[in-house]
Amino acid sequence: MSIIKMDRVTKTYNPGKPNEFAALSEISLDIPSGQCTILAGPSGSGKTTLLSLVGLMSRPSSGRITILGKETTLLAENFRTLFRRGHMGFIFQHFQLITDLTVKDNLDLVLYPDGRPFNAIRERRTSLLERFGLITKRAEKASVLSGGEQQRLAIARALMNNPEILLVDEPTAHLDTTLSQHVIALFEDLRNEGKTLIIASHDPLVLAGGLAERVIHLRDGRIIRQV
Amino acid sequence: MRSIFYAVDFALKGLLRQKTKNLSIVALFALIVFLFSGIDFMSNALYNETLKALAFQPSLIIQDVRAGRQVPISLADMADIAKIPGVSSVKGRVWGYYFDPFTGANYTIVGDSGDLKELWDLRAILPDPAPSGAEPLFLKNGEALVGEGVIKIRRTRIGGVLNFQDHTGRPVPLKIRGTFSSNVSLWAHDLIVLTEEDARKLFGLDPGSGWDIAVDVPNEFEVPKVGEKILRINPGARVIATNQLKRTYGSSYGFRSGVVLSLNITCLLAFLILAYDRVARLSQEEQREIAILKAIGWQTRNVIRLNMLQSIILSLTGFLVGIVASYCHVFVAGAPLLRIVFAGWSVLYPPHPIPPSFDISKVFGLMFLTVVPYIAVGILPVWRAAVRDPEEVFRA
Amino acid sequence: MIWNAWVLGLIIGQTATAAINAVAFANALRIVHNWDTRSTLPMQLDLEHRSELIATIVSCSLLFQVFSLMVFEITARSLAPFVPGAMCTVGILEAQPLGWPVLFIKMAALFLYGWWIVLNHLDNQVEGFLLTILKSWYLIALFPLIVIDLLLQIAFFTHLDPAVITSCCGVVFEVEGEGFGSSVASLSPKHTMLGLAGLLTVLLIFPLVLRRRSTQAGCIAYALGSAAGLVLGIAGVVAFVAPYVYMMPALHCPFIFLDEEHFNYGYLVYLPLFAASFLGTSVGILVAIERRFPFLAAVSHTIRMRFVWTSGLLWAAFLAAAYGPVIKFLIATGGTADLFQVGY
Amino acid sequence: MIHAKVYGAVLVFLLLLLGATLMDSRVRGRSAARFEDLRAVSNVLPSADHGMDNSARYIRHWGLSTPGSAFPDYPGQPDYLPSGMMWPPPPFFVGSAPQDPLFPAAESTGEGAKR
Repeated sequence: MSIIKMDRVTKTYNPGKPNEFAALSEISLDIPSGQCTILAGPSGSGKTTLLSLVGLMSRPSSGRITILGKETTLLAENFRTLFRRGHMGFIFQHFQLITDLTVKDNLDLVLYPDGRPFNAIRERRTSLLERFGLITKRAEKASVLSGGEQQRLAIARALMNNPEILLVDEPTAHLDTTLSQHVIALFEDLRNEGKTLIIASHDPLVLAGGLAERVIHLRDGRIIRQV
Repeated sequence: MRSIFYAVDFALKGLLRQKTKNLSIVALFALIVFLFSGIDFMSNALYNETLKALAFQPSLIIQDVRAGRQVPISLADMADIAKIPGVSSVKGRVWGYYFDPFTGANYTIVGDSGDLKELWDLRAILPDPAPSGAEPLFLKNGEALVGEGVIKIRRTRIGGVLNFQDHTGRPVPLKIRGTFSSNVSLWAHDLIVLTEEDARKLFGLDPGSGWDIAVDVPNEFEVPKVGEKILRINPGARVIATNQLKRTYGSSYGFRSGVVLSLNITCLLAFLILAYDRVARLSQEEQREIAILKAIGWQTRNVIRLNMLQSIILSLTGFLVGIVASYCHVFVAGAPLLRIVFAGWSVLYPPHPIPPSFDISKVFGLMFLTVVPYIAVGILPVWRAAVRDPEEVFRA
Repeated sequence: MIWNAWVLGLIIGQTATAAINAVAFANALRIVHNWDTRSTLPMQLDLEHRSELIATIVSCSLLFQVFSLMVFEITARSLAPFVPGAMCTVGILEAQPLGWPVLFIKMAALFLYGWWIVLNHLDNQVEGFLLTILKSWYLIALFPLIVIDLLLQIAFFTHLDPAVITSCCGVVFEVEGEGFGSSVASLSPKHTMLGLAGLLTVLLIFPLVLRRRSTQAGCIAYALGSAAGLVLGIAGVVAFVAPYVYMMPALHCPFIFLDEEHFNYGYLVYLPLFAASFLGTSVGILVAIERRFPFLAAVSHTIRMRFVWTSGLLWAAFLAAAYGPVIKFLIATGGTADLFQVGY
Repeated sequence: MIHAKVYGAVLVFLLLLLGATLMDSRVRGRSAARFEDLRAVSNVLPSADHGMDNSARYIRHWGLSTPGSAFPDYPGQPDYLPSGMMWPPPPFFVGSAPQDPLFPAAESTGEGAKR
């Protein structure tokens, strides 16, 4: 069953201006539920743009994107945000943690706009912190964490809203081999739990592992190969 | 509801991260409110005091004027004035000021030989045993009732003697018969009441004239008509209606506070520019944080609300601090910083701070003047920061 | 011209409101010009963002307008001593032909902003921008009102002449006198009391009925009832609430009891009255929208039922506030005396 | 949540202070002088002298002691020195009541003569 369906999606930045730039062109994709898909390709090939389109962070210039059976192309921004909050977790390339805040605040933030009871937020947060081994660091600022810890925190944050789809951008870019392997193992666990993962990476370590069911190679905004 | 609570919490966390900057904004805001409210408090309280002091004044005061200067008025017309319909009482008043060269103070001297029973009840201490009710309470020649301020500045006591000089230099000794209770010291601080005869002697005033004539007209609507008739009797006189005094005082205070406030508008504008700056030029870091919030599922609305909340928290805190401080300054400490604008200069000031005049409607008005522009100025930049696409920010 | 701190504050605050509304106005124009929900151009996204800005501005404006109305009343009251004949707010409003219009424009603006926010709330619940164009046109129509409010207000204060003798509440709301105010004040207190109580009872029972069987017609009836409630409520304030608060049968002024002297009791009466009638009439607006956009019916229904409930509670609060002084008087006199009986 | 609670406490404290000032103004504003006392004093108390142009004018009472309050030459002149203000008072100030005759004596006598 396909969870994400892209139909001839094009993304052009600054259309009609001299610096017009097509980041993606005519992408058609079908991503099945419960699988791990890796977007591979050199930097500038459109991986991140594709992720942000899937993650509803930006809007395609043409084409259609259907996620979980919902046509999202023309959705208003606040409904896209709502949808993202309900169904997707995003792990950014540079972790994008709010470094001035403590670990637990970084996690709580995700659930604030929902206005859930605070106990529910705390339970969810504690279970995630325990799972990722950050429970002892919960009161420390995110800025003092090591790279591996920051990555785990970013993953925990993406899981706060219990999403069906996890979008991951270059998860191992800032980690050494041991840590990378550890993170890859975490992703495997998540996939085995039934989450749909889409990972953008050109790290051979990620590509080589048995993590991915499917690898999509991108170059210059086009799909050149699917494995 | 709960999400607003979370938003408040997060807004506070955000503000606390830049303690110095935000605390100084609160302080500045408090200062602005302090300036604005202080002036309003002061002018209003003074105006209310004026109204109180004028409440029992006669409806009309008649003065005689020659060459634009006030001169003693002849009391001969009093009988004619009393005959005007609507006039309940006419009184020629002998009173004036006495400059005391030893202390540099001016006293208000009132000559009154009437029944001072009511006034007598205000006495603080009397050397004589309290007079029995049957006995009329006239002041005798050579005796005086004086305000507390006079006693203090002359370093004397009840039963002591004040030595004054009349206009030819002859001494006029006055024995202090009693003083006024401190209840009325706001009004009677500098007052000296003596017999009319003594007062005439002190001022060198003929028996047939006084300094002004007080006319009581019980019905307020008859006052202009009576005034007109008085002018027919004595065309050269100056007739002053108390009602008009009240209005003039009112616009005088209003005008004064208006002038000072207009000068303060500059402060307000400068402050608003600062406030605009706070939200308009967000640092790279702050923009990234907003982008993160949006990326993890905050709607634009939530982000705008967060920023507005921060503005509201800053301005409300500053507002409350400022208004309370201003109240303490004006009504508890006696407005040492504003006195110069509103009050005159005199050696003999009443000791008490001004009785407060302050109510909840003032709070609303001041909020409209300060909080509303502050929030309004932030809307546009806040929105601009909140609608940026997270992707775009991350890429930058 | 009269110049004091209040006038200055009012003009500054109102100018700030008008300025941000000008921004909203410009953006609304841009939206109605270029709006195209099928477009994927960046411009459309930009317009969506701008509609968010307008929503923020209008929400703030509503808040400011509430302040503005209160401060206008306070300002007028504070100026009363300087205009001969004026004893309270009424005297100042009477002193200038612009006085009452400014007050009414301010009140109208309050309701119009409120309804806009209701529309926006509804629009935000449903995907597809059904109401965006409507909201923009609404705002474009609203903007001149705000500017007129500001200009009239400035004109009012600059042309207020302290030398002109005006008439005050004693004359304007004189029983058996001339003019509109007098005719309201001359309403029989007893009949007004009964009429208002009757209407309020209906408005209180309505939510219970509507909860069982909510129909669009029922909601429109409720909205009309609420509008009537506002009119009759104000008439009631003039006819009997005010005299009972002052304990003076001849004093019908609907402003003096906003003073500190009467413990600001007026706010207790007016706030629930305005809030209740606003929510009540909003129900009617929601029904009108439902008819035009059937797609919104489901969401609109939940919203309007909530409004009906809240408004019912507010009507109850108004009932308590309006009849409290009457009941207090009756208890104090043992129910025998009549305040309006001559000779009491 | 601790921040919101602490700030809530601060806000409540400030509001209490504000409430205290309101209470204080009610209590002190009303009890400054008893009504009867004031009337007794006012019976002999003259209002500020409208003709004097030295500092004695200012000692009557704070309320009456503003430089603009007493009338040097006519009621309502904002300052007794024409150069004492930074700019001239607005026209209403001079124009409203003060400079015109307080009561239109000349006109009414004229009317009387015609009759």
